[in-house]
Amino acid sequence: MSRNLYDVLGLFVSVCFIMALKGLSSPKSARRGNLIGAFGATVATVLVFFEPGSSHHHIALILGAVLFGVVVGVPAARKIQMTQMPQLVALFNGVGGGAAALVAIVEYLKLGSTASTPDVVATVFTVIVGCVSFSGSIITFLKLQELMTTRPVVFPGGRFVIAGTLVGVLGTAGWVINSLGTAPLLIMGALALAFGVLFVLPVGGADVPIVISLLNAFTGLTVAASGYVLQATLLIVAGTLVGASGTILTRLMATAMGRSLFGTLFGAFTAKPQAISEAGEARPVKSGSAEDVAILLNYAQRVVIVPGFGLAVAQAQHTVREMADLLTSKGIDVAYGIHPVAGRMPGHMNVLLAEANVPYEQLVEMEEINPTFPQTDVVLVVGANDVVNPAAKTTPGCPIYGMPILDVAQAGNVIFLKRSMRPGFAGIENELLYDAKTTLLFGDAKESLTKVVSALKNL
Amino acid sequence: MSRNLYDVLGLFVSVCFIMALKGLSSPKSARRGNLIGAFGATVATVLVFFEPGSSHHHIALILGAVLFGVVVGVPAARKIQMTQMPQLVALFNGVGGGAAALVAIVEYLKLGSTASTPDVVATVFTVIVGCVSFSGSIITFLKLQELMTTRPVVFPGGRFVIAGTLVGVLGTAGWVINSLGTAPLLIMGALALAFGVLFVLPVGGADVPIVISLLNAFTGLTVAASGYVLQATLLIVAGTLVGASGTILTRLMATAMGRSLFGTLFGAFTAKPQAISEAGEARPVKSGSAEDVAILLNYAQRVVIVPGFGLAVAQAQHTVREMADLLTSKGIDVAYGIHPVAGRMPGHMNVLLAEANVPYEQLVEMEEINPTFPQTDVVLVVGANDVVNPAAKTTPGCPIYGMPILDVAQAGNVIFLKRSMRPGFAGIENELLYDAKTTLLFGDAKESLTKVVSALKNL
Amino acid sequence: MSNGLALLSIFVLSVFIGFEVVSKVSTTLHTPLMSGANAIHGIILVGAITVADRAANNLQLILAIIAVVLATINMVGGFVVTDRMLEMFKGKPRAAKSEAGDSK
Amino acid sequence: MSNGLALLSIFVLSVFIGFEVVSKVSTTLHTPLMSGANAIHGIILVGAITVADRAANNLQLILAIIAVVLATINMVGGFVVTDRMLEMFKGKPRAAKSEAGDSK
Ligand SMILES: NC(=O)c1ccc[n+]([C@@H]2O[C@H](COP(=O)([O-])OP(=O)(O)OC[C@H]3O[C@@H](n4cnc5c(N)ncnc54)[C@H](OP(=O)(O)O)[C@@H]3O)[C@@H](O)[C@H]2O)c1
Ligand SMILES: NC(=O)c1ccc[n+]([C@@H]2O[C@H](COP(=O)([O-])OP(=O)(O)OC[C@H]3O[C@@H](n4cnc5c(N)ncnc54)[C@H](OP(=O)(O)O)[C@@H]3O)[C@@H](O)[C@H]2O)c1
Repeated sequence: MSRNLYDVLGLFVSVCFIMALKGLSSPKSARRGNLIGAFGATVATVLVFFEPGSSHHHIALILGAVLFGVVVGVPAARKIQMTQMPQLVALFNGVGGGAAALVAIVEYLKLGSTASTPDVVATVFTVIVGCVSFSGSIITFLKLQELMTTRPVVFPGGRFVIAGTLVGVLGTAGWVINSLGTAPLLIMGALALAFGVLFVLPVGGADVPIVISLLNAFTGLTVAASGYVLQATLLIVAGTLVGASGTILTRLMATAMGRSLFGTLFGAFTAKPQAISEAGEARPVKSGSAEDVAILLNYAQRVVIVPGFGLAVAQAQHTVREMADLLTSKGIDVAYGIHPVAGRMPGHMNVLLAEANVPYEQLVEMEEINPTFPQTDVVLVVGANDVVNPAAKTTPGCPIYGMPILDVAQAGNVIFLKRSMRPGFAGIENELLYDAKTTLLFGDAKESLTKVVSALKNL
Repeated sequence: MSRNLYDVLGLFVSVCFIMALKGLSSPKSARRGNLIGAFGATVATVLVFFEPGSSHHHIALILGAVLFGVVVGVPAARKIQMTQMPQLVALFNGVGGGAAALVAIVEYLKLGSTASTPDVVATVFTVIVGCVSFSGSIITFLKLQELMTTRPVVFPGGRFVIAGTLVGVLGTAGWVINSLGTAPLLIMGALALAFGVLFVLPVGGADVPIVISLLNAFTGLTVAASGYVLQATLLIVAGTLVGASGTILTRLMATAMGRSLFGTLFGAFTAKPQAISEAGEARPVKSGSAEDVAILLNYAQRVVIVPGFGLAVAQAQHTVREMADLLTSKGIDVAYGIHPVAGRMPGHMNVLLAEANVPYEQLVEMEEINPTFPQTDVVLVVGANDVVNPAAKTTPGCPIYGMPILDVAQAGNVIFLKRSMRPGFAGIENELLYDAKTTLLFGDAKESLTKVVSALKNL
Repeated sequence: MSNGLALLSIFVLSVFIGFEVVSKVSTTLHTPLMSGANAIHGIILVGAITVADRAANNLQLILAIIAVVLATINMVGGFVVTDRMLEMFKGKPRAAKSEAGDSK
Repeated sequence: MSNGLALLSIFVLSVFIGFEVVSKVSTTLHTPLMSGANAIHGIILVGAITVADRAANNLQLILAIIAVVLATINMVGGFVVTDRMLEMFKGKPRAAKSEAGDSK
């Protein structure tokens, strides 16, 4: 293949990626956008084997490696539960960062003494950021998968350790750039990996998606830097696109969760170990039976359902819809109040309820539903907790303080479907559970809802 | 100055232009955007004198020419009446196209036999499109300035002449590319100029702004092509930006006016000379005095003012606001119904009324105000005509057919302030003038309004 | 990377930026935007000056100098007229109390 | 045009495109967008393959091959998981009558 043709096809792939991001930004075209991106990536992958000047020495090995990657990646992506998608994205981001770091390491090993300074700097940059992205993503994965605590991990003097590590990374980077040795590179890589871990540890679980998005943008930048070293326009364009859009997206996500990006990231430097109340205090609560709940619902004029992470865990989306349909058929006005960060990823609830074909009009965003709570008779909170926790308004210093919440306390009655008195993701007590207007129906959300449905039918 | 520094500064100017367009796309930042663009352009102009390798042979002459351009351009831009801005923009666009064509001609004269084909093609492209943009813009200027008829100029067989000219342009272009002669170039240029004229002549006055926008995009593309020939990244970026955004803008404008872009452009190939009714038929109309109008207004609950081109001509924006304030102080609900293409440029009415500090809330866009006309007692049409002409709905084939209009006929009473029975810009009769619910108050809008105001005060 | 590819990439990317930046502009701003874009293509002035600087004979010089004049008019006039248009929008939003600048 | 300038220009223009394209995305699409962007940076696969092809010794080859595996997982898995997420949005708008796909 001629160099010109190869280059033009590379540009074509860049355009595919732009179209992909464009498509992904609008609900109508999102799926097509993703397919365009996949198509472009496929073209690029086939194309690279025809790059003018390739040696094809290791072609079998390379093809085998690609095949192996496909065999690992596709089933993982296919089999995963909806509720676990965010951690899978974190993992994929991590391996991408790892790959970029490895590519840069190999490039580094090849750099002779003739290498230009910008090339060396770009290589070193890629190694550092790729390592941070790799280890940081692994920690976010562990947090989301609840293989480790979702609470901020803060230890005394932690901020000094983090700052020290960062200084160490930058110092060794200078050394690496000057001496071009392998040993300094390894030390630098290890420090960068450590920094990735330390940087993510103090982030509270609720802020984890923001960090994933940020690390995603980081990985994009490493890819762009690799493109610079390898003189591959495609990598520059694709990596920069991801880096820039990822930065914006991170900011948008932080805004949607009512967090400041700065606070999220540098929380580590300011956060103090917090006294968070443990779950299950021995205080009286009002718990009810499925029949009690059915009666409350049956005589309501307007019911708002607030879904949360528990709905996803219980896979109760179909049952909740069945109940909503039943209520609607009785002439009751039903809506779903969707908090932007209910569940474990932004839009989680929309995705979940769409799966159950809940009518689009019934999904009402937080800003719009909040003013209607005073006119609402019953709010049914299905497996949600943090997103309705008044502590976000009342308790300065608690991990969710400042996050906008669904103001369900304004409604006539609040019913919680949950399994225990355990707190939600942020690990903080919810005073609303003890409120006089609250009724608790303990049990798995799907089972509880099934019982409520049959009770409703018997009324 | 080193080449690298020069190039980076050029890139900086490109970024300024991107920021300028971004800024111009949002009301809050529009003015700042324009200033950023002007700043970038100034930097670039100063910079080019320091381009590495310039000979500076003709520096005095060049500086003199720039100075002369400033002396001509700035006062023209400063002194012009608001109502004449669109034609000034057309004129500026034309001279820009002319400049691009001249630059390309000089480049062409320098092309040796060693010139690469892409260079020659780009040069020839620039000459053609620059010439079309130049002559086309001059015709739009003449139309808008009403130095020639605003109606479509269509003559029998016109479409064949146009198509023939286009074929001629393309044919000579091939000749020019092959032979690199000066004579063929001149012939080609002349044909391109003729094509520009012929292409704009059949466009109806109402569609002229769309054509200006299109020619603007054309000029952008010629600048990009010049950038390619001159190897100047800045020109490529700036020209392409204008070309691309101009294309989108043209489409947006066409949509806002309810026209199809294709129809506007190729109308020439389908339009037949139309029998357009001449103004001033001898049919009875109901004309009233300023006192009659004041009484109608005084006893209304809700009044909608529909401003049009006549308001701008009469410079009656301050008087209309005075009247509106008076009505508001009497407890009457007053709003302005803003048609997107009222006046002679999109947004003309917003600009004009903003000048008189009309409260922003009172300006209501067409889509929002239309449903309120049935509840409106009096509509006061101040120097508007086409934008309220029901022929747009009822008379297929008339020049404005299909354009969305302000549906003032739904209101209780309609008052027209105009000077005569002459039709509006599109040159078509307005049946509404003869309607039973219509009252006409003849005279210059400002004088009429002044009389109405004093009549209102005396009531 | 070949020079041609670089120019082509820059062109393609600029097309996307041009499309994106403008695609959501409101009707009110159509004319100022057109006028501002019009001023921006006055940057052909840079090309005209370059060509004038390199003019090999009087014919070339004369044509180039005319181009410089025209381009300057386009650029300078364009920015000034755009600014005048936009000036009128100023002070319109709620922030501006109605007393401010009531007099002409 | 110098190579460095070309790369820099391409970088700068891409930054603007990245910013513009994403700036108005709705909350609902945040995760799929993140996931899709994540898949796109899997294109480092191209770099990994190039580096593997040029590997000068076994160490380099092994590292590059690991990079190929990781990058493939990132890219392929990323697109598949994004598609799965988006699949669930499908059929939601009014067009979809409620009978379609009620059963799981
Ligand atoms: N959306 C995102 O982007 C995102 C990402 C990461 C983190 N977060 C954070 O996650 C939280 C989301 O709030 P949320 O209110 O949706 O969830 P949450 O606060 O984590 O609460 C989930 C609730 O569901 C209950 N639950 C779990 N499994 C259940 C089952 N099978 N049946 C019934 N109930 C069950 C749990 O109580 P029991 O254990 O007592 O049943 C818990 O109270 C926020 O803190 C948010 O910041 C959000
Ligand atoms: N906005 C744009 O972008 C744009 C650009 C170009 C063309 N156009 C076209 O322009 C038209 C705009 O519609 P329009 O309703 O605003 O204007 P119009 O249809 O041109 O009508 C203007 C009216 O104002 C009257 N008039 C003129 N001077 C006056 C004065 N001093 N005092 C009182 N009345 C005066 C005229 O009648 P008398 O002569 O009897 O007084 C005429 O009926 C549309 O056809 C549109 O497509 C729009």
